[in-house]
Amino acid sequence: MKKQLLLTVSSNRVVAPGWHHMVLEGTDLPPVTPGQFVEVAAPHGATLLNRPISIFDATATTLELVIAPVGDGTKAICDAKVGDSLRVIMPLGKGFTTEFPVGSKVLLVGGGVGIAPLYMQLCTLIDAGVKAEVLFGLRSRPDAEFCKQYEALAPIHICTDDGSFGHHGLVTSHPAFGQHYDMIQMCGPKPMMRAVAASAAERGIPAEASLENMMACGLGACLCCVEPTEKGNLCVCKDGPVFNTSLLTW
Amino acid sequence: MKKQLLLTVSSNRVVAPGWHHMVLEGTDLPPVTPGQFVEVAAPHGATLLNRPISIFDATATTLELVIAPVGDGTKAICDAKVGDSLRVIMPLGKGFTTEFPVGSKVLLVGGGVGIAPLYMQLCTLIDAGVKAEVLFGLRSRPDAEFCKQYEALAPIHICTDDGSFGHHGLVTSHPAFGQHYDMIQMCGPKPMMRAVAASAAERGIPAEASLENMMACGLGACLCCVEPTEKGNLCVCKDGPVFNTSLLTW
Amino acid sequence: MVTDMSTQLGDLVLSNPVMTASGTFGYGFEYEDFMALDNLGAFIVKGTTLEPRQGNDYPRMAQTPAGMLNAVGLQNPGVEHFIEHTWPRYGALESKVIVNVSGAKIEDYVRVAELLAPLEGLRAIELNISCPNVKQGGMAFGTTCDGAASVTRAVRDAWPRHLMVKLSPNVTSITDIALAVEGAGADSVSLINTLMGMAIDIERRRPMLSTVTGGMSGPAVKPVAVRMVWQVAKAVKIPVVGLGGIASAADAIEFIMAGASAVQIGTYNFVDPSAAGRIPAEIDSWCQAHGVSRLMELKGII
Amino acid sequence: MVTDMSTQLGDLVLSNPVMTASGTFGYGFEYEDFMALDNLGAFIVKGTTLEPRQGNDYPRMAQTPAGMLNAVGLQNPGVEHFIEHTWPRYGALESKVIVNVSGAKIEDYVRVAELLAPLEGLRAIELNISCPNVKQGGMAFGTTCDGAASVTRAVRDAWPRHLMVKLSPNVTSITDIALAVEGAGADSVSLINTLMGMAIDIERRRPMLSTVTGGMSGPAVKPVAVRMVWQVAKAVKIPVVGLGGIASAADAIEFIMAGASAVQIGTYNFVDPSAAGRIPAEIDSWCQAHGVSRLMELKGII
Repeated sequence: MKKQLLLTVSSNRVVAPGWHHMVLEGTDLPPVTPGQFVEVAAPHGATLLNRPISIFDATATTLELVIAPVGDGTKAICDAKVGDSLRVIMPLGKGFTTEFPVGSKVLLVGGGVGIAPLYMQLCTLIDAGVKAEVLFGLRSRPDAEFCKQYEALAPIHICTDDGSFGHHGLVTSHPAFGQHYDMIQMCGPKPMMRAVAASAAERGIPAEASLENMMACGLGACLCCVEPTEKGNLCVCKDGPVFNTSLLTW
Repeated sequence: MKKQLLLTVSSNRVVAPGWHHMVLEGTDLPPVTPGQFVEVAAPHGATLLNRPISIFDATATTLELVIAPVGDGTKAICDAKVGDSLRVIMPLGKGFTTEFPVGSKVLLVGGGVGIAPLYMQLCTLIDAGVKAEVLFGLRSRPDAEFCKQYEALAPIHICTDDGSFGHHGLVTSHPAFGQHYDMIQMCGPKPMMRAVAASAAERGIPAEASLENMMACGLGACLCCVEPTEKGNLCVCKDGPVFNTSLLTW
Repeated sequence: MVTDMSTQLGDLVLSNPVMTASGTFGYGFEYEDFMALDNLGAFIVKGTTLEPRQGNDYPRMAQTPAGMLNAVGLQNPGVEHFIEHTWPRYGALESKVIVNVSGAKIEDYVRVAELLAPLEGLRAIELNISCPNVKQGGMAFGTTCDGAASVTRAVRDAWPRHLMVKLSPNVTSITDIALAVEGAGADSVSLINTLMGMAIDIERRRPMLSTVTGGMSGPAVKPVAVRMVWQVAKAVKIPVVGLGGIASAADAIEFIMAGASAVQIGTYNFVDPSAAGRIPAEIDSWCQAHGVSRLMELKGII
Repeated sequence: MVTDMSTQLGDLVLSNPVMTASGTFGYGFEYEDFMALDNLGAFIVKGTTLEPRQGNDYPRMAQTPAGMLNAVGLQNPGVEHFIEHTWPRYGALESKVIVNVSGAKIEDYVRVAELLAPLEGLRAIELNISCPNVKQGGMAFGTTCDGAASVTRAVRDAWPRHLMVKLSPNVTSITDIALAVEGAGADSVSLINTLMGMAIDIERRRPMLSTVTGGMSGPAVKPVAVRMVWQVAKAVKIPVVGLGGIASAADAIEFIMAGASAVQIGTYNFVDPSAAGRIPAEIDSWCQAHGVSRLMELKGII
């Protein structure tokens, strides 16, 4: 069941250039599955519409987000101070597949701040006995610092645009990408996800991609965030944000 | 010369129920005459238009305001924290007459938060050797606490609506009001000012009233804040806010 | 409720005047986690056309100052899908449902009305003659008196119960259009639909919407909507349903004072999904605090 | 300026396309503490009528979401006062001044134009056929093609230099009106004037404006204005001057991309009195950062 809650900011730290890691606290937060998102109301009405933010991690009393302040709304959200209240609607959408036979190999591919929703997914897969690995495309070394949390859980492969850390180049050029997996799950810029999906399809590997079309309601009511698919226009907010790439016509 | 400045909040205290005393600091604040006002931009764009606020006191480096948070704009301004910046346009309008023969008797009549612009006027008159007295109409005792600053300068007469302090009733029923003065200068609710003006006119005492019509620009450009006068519609922001009551047709 | 909140749109009696606007509330179910749908006076479901429609290409929305633009273009699974799959789910809520009927040709509007007519629990339809986001029909009907009257008259003959007609604000005289649809048999008018607007992404040097122009809604349009409701309510005898930027009980009361017999919450459903369900109680509180025992006493007092 | 910021409205060459809108900038002097008026491409002074006018009763304004309503009603001291007392003060700024000409009857518009014609330094007038705040004339002329064409043609015969006509957005087809005034001899059109709106003080149960309805302006209206500029610029051959909610260089560029040859800053002068003087330099910076050497390259690229 979706809820609208007033949560309190208990931590708000810049963890990489332009990335805020924010912890919100409350009571009776509804259960979340990895890959779902929340809508956060911009403080002071900075934007009329709430901003969709993917969930980094969540419990019954905490919600962790990683936010890049790119527009007026996300900037106002990132300006929130410890102790401020934020209005949050959660959980929204359909997340990643989490049920795999024990021992399955799953690759999680993240690009930029798109690595955020993969953290909760990684935790879930590891708990379920899935052999998960992580492949991230980042801007440069400081972003990689934030990835220590993932590294503690699973093998991690990092590419940077500037070569300042790990592999220099695109995720699709990383040796780890060429291995076989039972599933690739990803979140990041569309060009990256399209390239990954194309390669996965060629190799017969199923893939899931988390999209982030512009949305208004987040509930499947306004039909603004549609993505053309084999089943017609589907709502990223309700039918996604995670789609099997075989459905997508991008 | 008018200036638009970014000033820093150095103090913001509630000094009576619903009254914020705010001190703003900056450099090269332009000279102010008593009764002039400023336009303050509401933080976070809470209102599109700036809010006109009368000046409590000012120096070349400080601006003191007393603000009642009654609308969205003044509420956002009163929410400003020490260290916040506020955009201020100042000084605006024409203030009270300050030049009188030494020994003249002037009564300053304030109603509610309208006492604010009378503080700087009182200081100026006292410095100039004018025999100024103060007559305030307030809600109740806590408002009177704030008036200690005036009391230190001149004889003060206080009326309260609830009788919890001073005279119980309207300023026009206070014994001090019946004395003779060379000028009455006032700021407060229109009904109070009209009653004072009528009585002053009967007794042949010149009077000045500070008006606060709704305004947009504060510069005499938009012609929104007009007051009908013997000279036609005049701008409260530019031709006022202080008018000789003989001009007013209210 | 302490206040008598009821309102009457001709023969259509509502427990309270708060509805939700078509296209902002899905089919209602999307909001069930956030309110009891029964709290609403009525809810108007997604614009329904004869054939299924995929709507316009993405991008379909843009944020604007205190508002938004949309160009959804009537995406919906068609009237037959609605009748077979959606309608049966309403159960006890049937009496709260109003279907927004859209189309490109008069015959299509009529056919949709004919197909809906057998749903006896469906008390009202809202005729959308003002959608700015479809190439044919839609707003074209709503911007001339003849066009508005023709489609209204044709549907009037096909639809036996309450017929509400939703008007476009993109006209020189909305009162002329309102009088035309009143003359053609409308039981009520709802206004305003969206103002036609546009926004450009200057960095990419292209329009924000795939359709270039789209419909503007949200608090930004409220003054235009209040003005038009006031003008139309003075001009017609049928009830007026007001919408455009309503975000609070105070906004709803403003429309009622301007002459509206009921109101619709639209874009604000996207901002606070519980708002529409809460506003009736907030209006009740306001009335109690202001000594108003029957809300409709306030109707048209301006 | 590094960028070539110049623009041409037919025979009227401007150093840059940033003007200020009539009614929001007084006579210019009110803003001298906040900018060098010479930074502007032009400034359009207060609506000027044949006779002095006291305008409408107070209250004349109300705040609305991301905008405001006004009902000033053309308060001004009349054209003779302007010619005798105001015009002589402009000196070197004469070439920057455009006078907004308003009236209730065609003869009045014509007479004002005739009286202004001898001011040789006055390069242009803007004909206000779209003021929503006067009982007679004003918007009435602006909402029909015949009305708009008649007043334009009459003034065209009386005014020898650049004739800009300011259009009302409160119409079904602003392109039809624009084509009508183009046909009647206008040298350029400026749009949009205010959207007619209304707001109610529900506590006092009365309208916020003494005139009940008034003109809405500010960022809220920008999407409507951009849409209309885009439509009109595609339809007419004469230059289009865009206004409506411009608050930044980005907004100005948006209007230029939509087809405007120049822009006017209006309500935002009330928010930040230095904005209009700063925006030309900010456009220049944007152009430099985006490799645009001549601003008008961007005109109408949507």
